[in-house]
Amino acid sequence: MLVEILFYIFGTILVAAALGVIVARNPVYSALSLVLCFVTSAAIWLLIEAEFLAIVLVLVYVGAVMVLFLFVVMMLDINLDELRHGFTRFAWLGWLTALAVIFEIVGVIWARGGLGMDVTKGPTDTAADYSNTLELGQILYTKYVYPFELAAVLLLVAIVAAIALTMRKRPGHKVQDISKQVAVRASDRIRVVKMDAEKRS
Amino acid sequence: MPMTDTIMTWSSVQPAIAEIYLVAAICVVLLVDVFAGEKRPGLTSTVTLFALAVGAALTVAYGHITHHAVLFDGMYVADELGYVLKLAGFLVVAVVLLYSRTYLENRKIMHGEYYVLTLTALLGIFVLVCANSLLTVYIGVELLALSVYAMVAFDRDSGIAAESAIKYFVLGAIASGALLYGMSLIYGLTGTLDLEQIAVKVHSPSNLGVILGLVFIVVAVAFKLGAVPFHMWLPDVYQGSPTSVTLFISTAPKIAYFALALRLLAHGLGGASAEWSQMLSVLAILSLIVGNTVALVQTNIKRLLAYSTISNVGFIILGFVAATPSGYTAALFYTLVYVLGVLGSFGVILLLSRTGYEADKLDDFKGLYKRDPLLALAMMMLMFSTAGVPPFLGFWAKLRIFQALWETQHFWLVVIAAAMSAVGAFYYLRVIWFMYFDQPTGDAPEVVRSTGVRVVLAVNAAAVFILGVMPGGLLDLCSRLIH
Amino acid sequence: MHDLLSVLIWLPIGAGVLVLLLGERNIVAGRWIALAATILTLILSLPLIANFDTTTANFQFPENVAWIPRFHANYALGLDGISLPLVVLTAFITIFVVIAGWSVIEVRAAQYFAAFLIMEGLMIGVFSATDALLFYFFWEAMLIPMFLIIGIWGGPRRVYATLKFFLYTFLGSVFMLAALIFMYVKAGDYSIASFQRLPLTLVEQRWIFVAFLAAFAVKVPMWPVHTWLPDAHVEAPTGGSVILAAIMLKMGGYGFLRFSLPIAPDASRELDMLLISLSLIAVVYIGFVAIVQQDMKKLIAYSSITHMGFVTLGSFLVYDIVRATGSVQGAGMGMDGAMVQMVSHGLVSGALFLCVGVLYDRMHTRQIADYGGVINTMPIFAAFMVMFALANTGLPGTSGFVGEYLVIIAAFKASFWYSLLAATTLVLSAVYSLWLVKRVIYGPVGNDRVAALQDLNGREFLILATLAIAVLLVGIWPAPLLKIMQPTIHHLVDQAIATKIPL
Amino acid sequence: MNPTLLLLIPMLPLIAAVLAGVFGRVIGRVGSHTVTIAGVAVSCALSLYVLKQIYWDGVPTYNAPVYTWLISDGMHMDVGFLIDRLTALMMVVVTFVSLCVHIYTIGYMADDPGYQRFFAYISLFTFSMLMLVMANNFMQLFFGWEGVGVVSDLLIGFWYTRPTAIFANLKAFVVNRIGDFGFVLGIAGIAYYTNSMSYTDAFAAAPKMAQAILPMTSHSGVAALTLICICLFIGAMAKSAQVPLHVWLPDSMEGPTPISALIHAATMVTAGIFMVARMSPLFEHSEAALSFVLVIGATTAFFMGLLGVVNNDIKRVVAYSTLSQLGYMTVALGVSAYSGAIFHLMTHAFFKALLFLAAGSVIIAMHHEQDMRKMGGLAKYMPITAITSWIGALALIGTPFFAGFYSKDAIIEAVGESHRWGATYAYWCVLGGVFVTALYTFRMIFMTFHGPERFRHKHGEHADAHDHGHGADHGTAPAHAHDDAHGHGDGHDAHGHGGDPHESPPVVTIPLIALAIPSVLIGFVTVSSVLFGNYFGDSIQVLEQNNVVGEVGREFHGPVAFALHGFVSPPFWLAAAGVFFAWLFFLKKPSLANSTARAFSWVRTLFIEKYYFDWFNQVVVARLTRWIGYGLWKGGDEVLIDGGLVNGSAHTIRWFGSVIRRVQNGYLYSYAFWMVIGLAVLLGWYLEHG
Amino acid sequence: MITLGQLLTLSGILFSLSVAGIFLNRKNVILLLMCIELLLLAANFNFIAFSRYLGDIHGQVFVFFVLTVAAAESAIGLAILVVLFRERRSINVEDLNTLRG
Repeated sequence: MLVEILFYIFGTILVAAALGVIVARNPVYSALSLVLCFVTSAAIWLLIEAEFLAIVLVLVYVGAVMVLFLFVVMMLDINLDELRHGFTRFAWLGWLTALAVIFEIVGVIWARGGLGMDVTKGPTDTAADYSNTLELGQILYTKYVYPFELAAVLLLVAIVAAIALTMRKRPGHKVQDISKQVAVRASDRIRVVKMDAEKRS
Repeated sequence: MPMTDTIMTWSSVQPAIAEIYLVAAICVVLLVDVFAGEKRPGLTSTVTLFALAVGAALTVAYGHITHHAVLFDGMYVADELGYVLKLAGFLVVAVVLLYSRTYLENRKIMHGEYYVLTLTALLGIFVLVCANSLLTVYIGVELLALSVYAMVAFDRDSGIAAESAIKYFVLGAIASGALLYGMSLIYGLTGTLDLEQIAVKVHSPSNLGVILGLVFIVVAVAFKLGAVPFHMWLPDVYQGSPTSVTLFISTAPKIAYFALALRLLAHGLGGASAEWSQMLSVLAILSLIVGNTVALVQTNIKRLLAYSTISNVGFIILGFVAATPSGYTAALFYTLVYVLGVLGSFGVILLLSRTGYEADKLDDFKGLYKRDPLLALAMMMLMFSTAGVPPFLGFWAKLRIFQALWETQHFWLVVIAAAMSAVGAFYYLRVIWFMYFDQPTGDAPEVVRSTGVRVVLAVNAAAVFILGVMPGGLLDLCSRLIH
Repeated sequence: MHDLLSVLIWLPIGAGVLVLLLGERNIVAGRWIALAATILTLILSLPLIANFDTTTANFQFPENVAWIPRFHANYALGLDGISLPLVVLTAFITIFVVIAGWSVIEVRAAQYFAAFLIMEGLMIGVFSATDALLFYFFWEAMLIPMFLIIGIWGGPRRVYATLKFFLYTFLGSVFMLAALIFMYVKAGDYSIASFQRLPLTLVEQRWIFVAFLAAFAVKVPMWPVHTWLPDAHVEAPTGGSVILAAIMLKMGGYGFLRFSLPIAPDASRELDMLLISLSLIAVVYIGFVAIVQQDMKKLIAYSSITHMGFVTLGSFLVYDIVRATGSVQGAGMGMDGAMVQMVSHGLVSGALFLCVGVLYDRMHTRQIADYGGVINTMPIFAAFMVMFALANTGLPGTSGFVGEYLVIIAAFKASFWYSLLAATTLVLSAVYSLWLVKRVIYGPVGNDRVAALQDLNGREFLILATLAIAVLLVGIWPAPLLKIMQPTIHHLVDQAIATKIPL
Repeated sequence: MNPTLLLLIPMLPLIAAVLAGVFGRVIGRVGSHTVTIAGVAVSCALSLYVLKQIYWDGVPTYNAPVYTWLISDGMHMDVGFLIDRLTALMMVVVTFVSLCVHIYTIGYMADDPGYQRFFAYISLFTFSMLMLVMANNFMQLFFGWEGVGVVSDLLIGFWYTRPTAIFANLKAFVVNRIGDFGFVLGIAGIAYYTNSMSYTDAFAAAPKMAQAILPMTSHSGVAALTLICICLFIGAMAKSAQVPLHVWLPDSMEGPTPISALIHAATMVTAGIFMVARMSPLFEHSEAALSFVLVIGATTAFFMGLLGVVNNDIKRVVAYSTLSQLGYMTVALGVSAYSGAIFHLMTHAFFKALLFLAAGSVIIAMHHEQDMRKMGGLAKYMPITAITSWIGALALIGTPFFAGFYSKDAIIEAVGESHRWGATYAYWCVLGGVFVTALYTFRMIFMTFHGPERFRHKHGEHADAHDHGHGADHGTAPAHAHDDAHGHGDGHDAHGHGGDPHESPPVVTIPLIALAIPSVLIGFVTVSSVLFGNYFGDSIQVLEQNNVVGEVGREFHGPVAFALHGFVSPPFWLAAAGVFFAWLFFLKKPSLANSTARAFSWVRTLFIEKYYFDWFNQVVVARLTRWIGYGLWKGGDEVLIDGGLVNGSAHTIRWFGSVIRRVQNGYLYSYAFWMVIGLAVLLGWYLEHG
Repeated sequence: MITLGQLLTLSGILFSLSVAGIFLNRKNVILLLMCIELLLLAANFNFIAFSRYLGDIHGQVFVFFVLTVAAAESAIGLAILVVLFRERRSINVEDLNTLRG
C-alpha cells in the first residue's frame, strides 16, 4: 500500500520533471529537472528492488553525465534571453501526436490479452538474503563477457571521439605562465630615467 | 541463478578471430598514432591498411566456418554468412581507405583517430553481423553508430559537417531509443534476449504486444537503412560529411544493416514475418517513389546518390518483403552489388575532388571524358550498373528481387518497382550525359593521376562488368549463405 | 560451323573492342579493321543461308552452353525462318554504316566505329538468342551504344532525343523483364521454347501480353508510343539512323512474332483488335503526318512508322483470317507479308537515310526547303534517290511492294475495312515520297549551294548501288525469302491459334 | 507457241532501256536510239508473228508461267503469259505505235540533253505495257499497271526543271495511285474468294463470286463481285482518265509531244479499257458494275469533249478529244460491247497517234508555240502535216469509210440496242459527243491550217492563252515554263523566229504518213472480222442476254453497206453540223464565236475552269490533306502525345519530386516529427489490423 | 504493490514525452540531448520492470549496458555540439538548415 502511494508520488514528480525538461526556457533549469527525473526514477527502481541499477543510475547520471551537461551548458555561454521557447503554431499537432503515441502504447498495455501476460501482478518476491548486485556481478563477467568487452571498446570510442573532436592546439593561443609571473623582477617592469630640471627665465 | 560454464578454449572462440584480432589492432593503431603519428602522417594509414590485410588473412585462415555455431553463451553466432560478410567488410573498408587517402591529406584531416574510428566502426559491423542476442545487436548498432557520428563531424573546420553530424546524432539516438524500447517489449514478452529462443517463442498471429515491439524495431531498422519516412537524415549526412566519410557510411554499414535486418527480423522475429513484411512493403514503396523522384531534382551529386541510395534501399527491403530464403538471398545479393557500385562512384568523386574543390556538383562532371577518360568510363559503367542495365551487375540485382517478388505473388510491387527503376534511370543517365555529351567547364582543375588508386578503381568498375556478364558464382554464393 | 553464330556475335564485338583500344591515334587502321570485320561477318553469315534447312521449323545451328546454372539460363543460340533473314540483314546493313561513316566522322571516330561494331554483335545476338534471358541481355545492352551514338555524334537536340529514346525503350523493356521472370518462376528455366509450351491462364496471358506490348510497341514503334523515333532519327548521325531504322525497329516486330503470339496466344486472340487498330491508325494517321514534314529525316522516320504499321498489322491478322475464312489455309500470309516488309523496310529505309546522309554531308542541312533541283547537279544521286523513294511507295518490282501487297491481300481476308484502310498507304506514301522528291530533286536549281553540289563519290555510289540491287532483287524474286520463312511461319500460325489455357 | 520467243517480246525493250539508261553515256546518242529502236522493232515484228500464229495459224491460246514470283501460304504468285487473240492484238498495237514514236523521237528530241534518258524511258514504258497486256495473273497485271504509271510519270516529268512539268508528274502519280488503291482492293477481293492470282481461277470462280455476299458489318454485306468489279474499274478510271480521275491527263501534256501521243493515244490510257475487256468474264456477272461503267463512260465522253471546244492549246485539244474517245470505249464496255471497245481502241490508236504527231510537227514548226491563236494558214507551208491532220480529223469525227466511223458508229448502235440501266442517258451523251467532237476537231484544223496567218507578229503577251491552257494550275506562270522549254536547247531557235514555218524533217513526216494510211483503212479492213466476226473468240466473254454487238451484227452486211447506212444515221448529220459550226465560227465569222462566247460567258468560264475539278482538288482536297497532316502532327503528336503523354508525365514526376523535396526542409525537429508520424501511423495501422 | 502495467504505462508516457520534446523544441540542441537521455530512461524502465516481473536478471544486465552506452553517447553528442558551436557560434535548432532539399 505504502509502496503504491510512494510510486504514485514519485511517478507524478517524474512526469512533471520530464515536462519541465521539455518546456523550461533556460537549459540550466531543464538540466536540473532532468536530474530530478533520474533521482525519482532511481527511487522507483528501488521500490521494485532493482537496487544496484538504482544506485548506478544516480552515480553515473546525476554524478557524471548531468555534470557534463551542465559543464557544456556553461561553457557554451549561450545568451539566455534568446533561448525563449518557440513553440510554433504547429505545436498542437506535435502534442497531439505525442498523445496519440501515449494512447497507443497504454492502450496495448491495458488491452485484454494485449501483452499476453497479466499486467496486474506485482514483482516476483525474492528471498531475504537476495542480493541484486551479486546476481548481476555473477553473470556480468561470465555470460556477458563478450558484450562487456565491447562496452569497453565503446567507451574507448567515446574518449577517442571526444578528444579528436574537441581538443585543438591553436597557435597564438593566450595562456598565462605563472612561473614566469613569479620570477619577474622590478627591473623587468620599470625603468628609472633621469632628466635635468628646467631653467626659470 | 544460471552459472554457465565459461571456460574459454581457443577452439571455442576461434570463429571470432576477426573481432578479437580487430580489438587488438585498434589498440595497436592507436598507439602507433600516438607515438609516431605526429612525425610520420602517412604511417597510420599504412599501418591500418596492413592491419586490415592481416585481419582478412587471419579470418580466412582460422575464421572460416561452414556450419552454424554459437559462441559466448549465445551472444554470438558464427556461420558462413558472417564469415563472408566480415571478409567483405575488411575488403570494403580497405578500398574505402585507399580511395580516401589523398582526400584526407588535402583536407588536413588525416589524423590517426580517423583510422581508429574507422576500425571501431568495422568492429561494430562485425558484431552486428554475428549478433545472436538483442544485447549484442544493440551494442553493435551503437558501436557502429557512435564511431560514424564522430567521423561525420571529423572535419572540424566544416560547418555543414558539424550540422549534419548533430542531425545524424539526434535522429540516430531517437532510432536507437526506439530500438531499445522495442527490444524491451520483445524481451518482456518472450522473457529472453537470445534471438534463437525468441524465434521459438514468437509466432504468428502475434499478440498486440509483439506487434508493438515489432513496430518500434522496424522503425529503428528502417532508420538505419534509410527507408522513407525515416530517411531524412540520409541526404543531409551524405552531403554534409567529408566525401571520404560519405563513401564509408554508404558502403560498409549497409552490409551490417542488412545483417541487422536479417538476424533481427528474419531470424529472431521470423514468426511475425506476416506482420513486418507488410509494414516493410509500405516503406519500400515509399522509398522507391520518394528516392527516385526527389533524386531527379538534385544538382549535388552526393545528395543525388543519397536519394538513389534511398531508392536502392527500397529494393533491398523488397527482398525482405518476400520474407522467403529466396527473398533474403535477393536482398543480400542486391546489398553486395549496391555496395560495389556505390564504392566506385564515390571513389570517382573522391579522385576528382581537390583542396577547395569538392567535385560534388553535377556540373563538375561536365565533359569528364575529355579531362579523364578512365574515370568517365568507370563512372559510366557504374551508373549503368546502378540503373540496372545489362551487361552490368546491377541488372541481376534487380532481376533477383523481381524473381523473389514473383515467387510470393507480389504483383503490384513488381509493377511499381519496374516503373520506378525506369524513372530512376533518368538521373543516372543525366550523369553520363554530363560526362560524355557536354563540354568541360573552364574552371575544373586537372585530375591528379595517382596510379595505384586508379588501378583499384579500374578493377572495381571491371568487376561490375565481368560479374555482370558472369553473375552465376556470386548468385550461388549468396543463396548458399542464406540457406 | 557448329558455333558459327557465336562467331557472328563475338567477331564484331571483339573487333569493336580492338578498335577502341587502338584509339584515335591509329584511326586509319581502326577503320579498316571495322570494315574487314563487318564484311567478314557478312561472309560468315552466308553459310547460314546455304546450309539452312527449309523443311523444318526447328532452331538450326543450335548452340547451348550453361550460363547461369542457378537460373537454368543458358547461352543458347539458334536460327529459324524468321530470325535468319534478320541476322543476314543486320550483317549486310552494318557494312554500309561503316562505309558511310568512313571519312565523315572526324571526332572520336574510333569510338564511333567501335560502338557500331559492338552493336552489330549485340543485334545479331538478339535475333539468334533462343534463351529469353540471353535475349533480354542483348536487347538491353544494345541500348547503351545507341544511347552514346545519338548522344555524342548527334545533332543540336541530341540529349533530349537520346534520353527520350533510352527511357522510352527502357520503360517498356522493364515490364517485359518482369513478364519473363514471372514465366521463369512458373516454367523453371528461361528457354523460349519452354515459355512457349508453358500453359497460362487467360489472366496471366493478358498481363504477359501487355508487358510484351509495352516493350515491343515502343521498339516498333506503334502509335501512340512512336514519338521518340522522329526525334531520335533527326538527331542521330546517319549511321545511327540507318541502324535504328533498318535493324532496331525490326526487333519489335520480331518480338511480336517470337514472344507475344506463341507465348500468349489466347490473349493475342482476345486483344488482336487492339493491335490491328493501332497499326491501322499508324498507317493512316502517320501517313498524313509524314506528308507535312519539312525535315527529310523526320519525313522518312514517319514513313518508317507507317511501314512498320504493316508489320504489326500483318502479324496479328491471323485470328481474324481464321475467323473469317474458317480455315488455317492462308492465315500465315499476313505474317509472310510482315516478315518481307521488315526485310524490305530494312533495305529501303536504310538506303533513304543514307541518301539523306549524302546530302547532309554536303549541305549540312536536312530542311527540304534548303534544297531543290538537286538533279541538275547530282544526276546519278537523283536517280538513286528517286528509285528508293519509289520503292518506299511500294512500287511493284521493288522490295517495298511485296510486303505491303501480301499484307493488304491478307487484310482483305480478315476484313474488307482493314484492307481498305491499309490500302490508303498507296496514296499517302505516294504523296509524301514523291512530294519529297519533287521538292528536293526536281525543279530548277534551288540556290547556289545546291548549284555547288558534287555528285556521288565512289564510296557513296558503291553503297547506294548495292542497296539498289538488293531492293530490286527482293522485289523481282522474293520466292527464296518466303521459302526460308515458310515452315517457321506455319509453325507460328499453329502456335498462335492453339490455346494454352490449362483445363 | 515458243515461250522464249514470247519472253523476248517484253525483254528486248527492257534490255534496250537498261542499255540506253545506264550506259547511255557510253553508247552515246546514236547508240542508244539504235538499240532501243532495234529492240522495239524486233518485238513489234515478233508480236505480228504471234498475231499471225494466233489468228491465221490457229495456234491455241498460250497460258503458262515464266517463273514463280513467290508462294505465300499456298497461294502461288507467278510471272506468266496469257497469249490469246485479245493479247496478240494489243501487243501489235502497243509495239507498233511505240515503234513509230521511237522513230519520231529521233527528230523531235534531236537537241535535247536528255536524249538517251528519253529513249530509255519509252523503251521501259513499252516493256511495262507489254507485261501488262501479256499478263496471265493479277499480280503481274498490277506490276505492269504500276509500271506504266511510273514510267509515264517519269516521262511527264521529263523536263524536270519545269515547275509545271513536275507538278503534273506528281499529280499524275497521285491520281493513278488513287486508282491503284481501288485496283489492289479488287485484286485482294479476288484473292479472298479464289485464293489465287491467276485469271483462269478467277474467271472460273466468277459465277460463285456473283452469288457471294461480302460482309461489311457484322450483319450486312454487299454483292462481292459488284464490289470487286467496281474496285477494279476504279483502277481503270484512273488509268483511262475517266471522270472524276481524269484530271491528270490534260496536265500531262507537259511532257514532250511524242509522249503525249504514246501515253495517251495509243497505249497507257487504253490499259484500263483493255483490263476491263480482259475481265469481261467477271464484269459480265455484275449488272450494277457495268451500269456504273456505262454512266461514268458516257459522262466522260460528252462533257470532256466540250472542254476541247474552248481550249487554245493544240495539244490539250487533242488530249480532251482523247478523253472523250476513251469515254466512248468505256461506254462500249458498259454495254458489254467489249469487242467494240477494243475495236475503237485500235482504230483510235492510229488516228489519235496521227493527230498527236501532227500537232507535234506543227509545234516544231512554230518553235514550240502551242497556242492555236498564234497559228493559222499553215497548210501551204507544211502540206504533209496538213493533209495527214485532215485525214486524222475525218477519222476522228467518224466520217464513213474512215477508221473512226466503223468503231464509233458500232458503239453508238450498240448503246442504242442496250437495255442496261443508264443506257438511255449514255445514248444521248454519245450522240451529243459526235457533234462536239466534230466541232472541236475542225476548230483545231481551221485555226491551225487555214485562215489568216497569226504567227507573224512577235512572241510574248499571250499569258492568258496559256492560262486557259493550264486552267487553274498552281501559281507558277506558264510563260516561265515555256521559256524553260526554250532553255532546253531547242534547236529551231537557231534560225530565229522571223522565218516562215516549214515542213518537218522526214523522221517526223514518215510516221505521219505511216499512221495516216491505217487511219483510213484499218476500220474498213478489219471491222467485219474484229468486230462482227468472232475474232476474240473466248478471250472475251459476253453473256447471251447482254450481247448487243450481236444485235448490231445482225444488220451488218459488209463494211460498205455499213458505211453507206452510216450516211443516213443521225451521227453523220450531227458530225456534219459540228463541222459546219466550226467553219462558221472559227473561219467565216470569228466575231460570231466571240459574241456567242460573251452570250454564254458563264458556260465558257465553266468550261475553261474544266468544271472546277482542278480547283476542287487543289484548293479543297490538297489543302485539306495538309491541314489534317498539320493537325495530327502539331495537335496530335506534339501537343497531345509528346506534350501530354511523354513530357507531361516527366514534368509531373519532376514536380512531384520538387514538392516532396520541400518536406526535406533541413530542420531537425521536422525530421524528427516525420519519424514520429511514421511511427504513430504504423502503430495505429497495425494495432487496428494486427 | 506496483503492478507491471503501471510501470509500463509510466515508461510509455516518458517515452512519448521525450520524443515530443525532441520535435517540439525549436531552440536549443542541448535540450535535444537531454530528451534523448529521457528516452533511454524510458526504455530502461521497461527492461527493469519486465526483468523484475519475470524474475529474470538478464533484463537488468541489459540496462547496465544501456547506461554505459548512454554515457558514451552523451559524451560524443556533447563533443559534436561543441564542434558545432565553434563553427556556428550558435546551437540554435533554427539555424541548422543549411543542408536541405
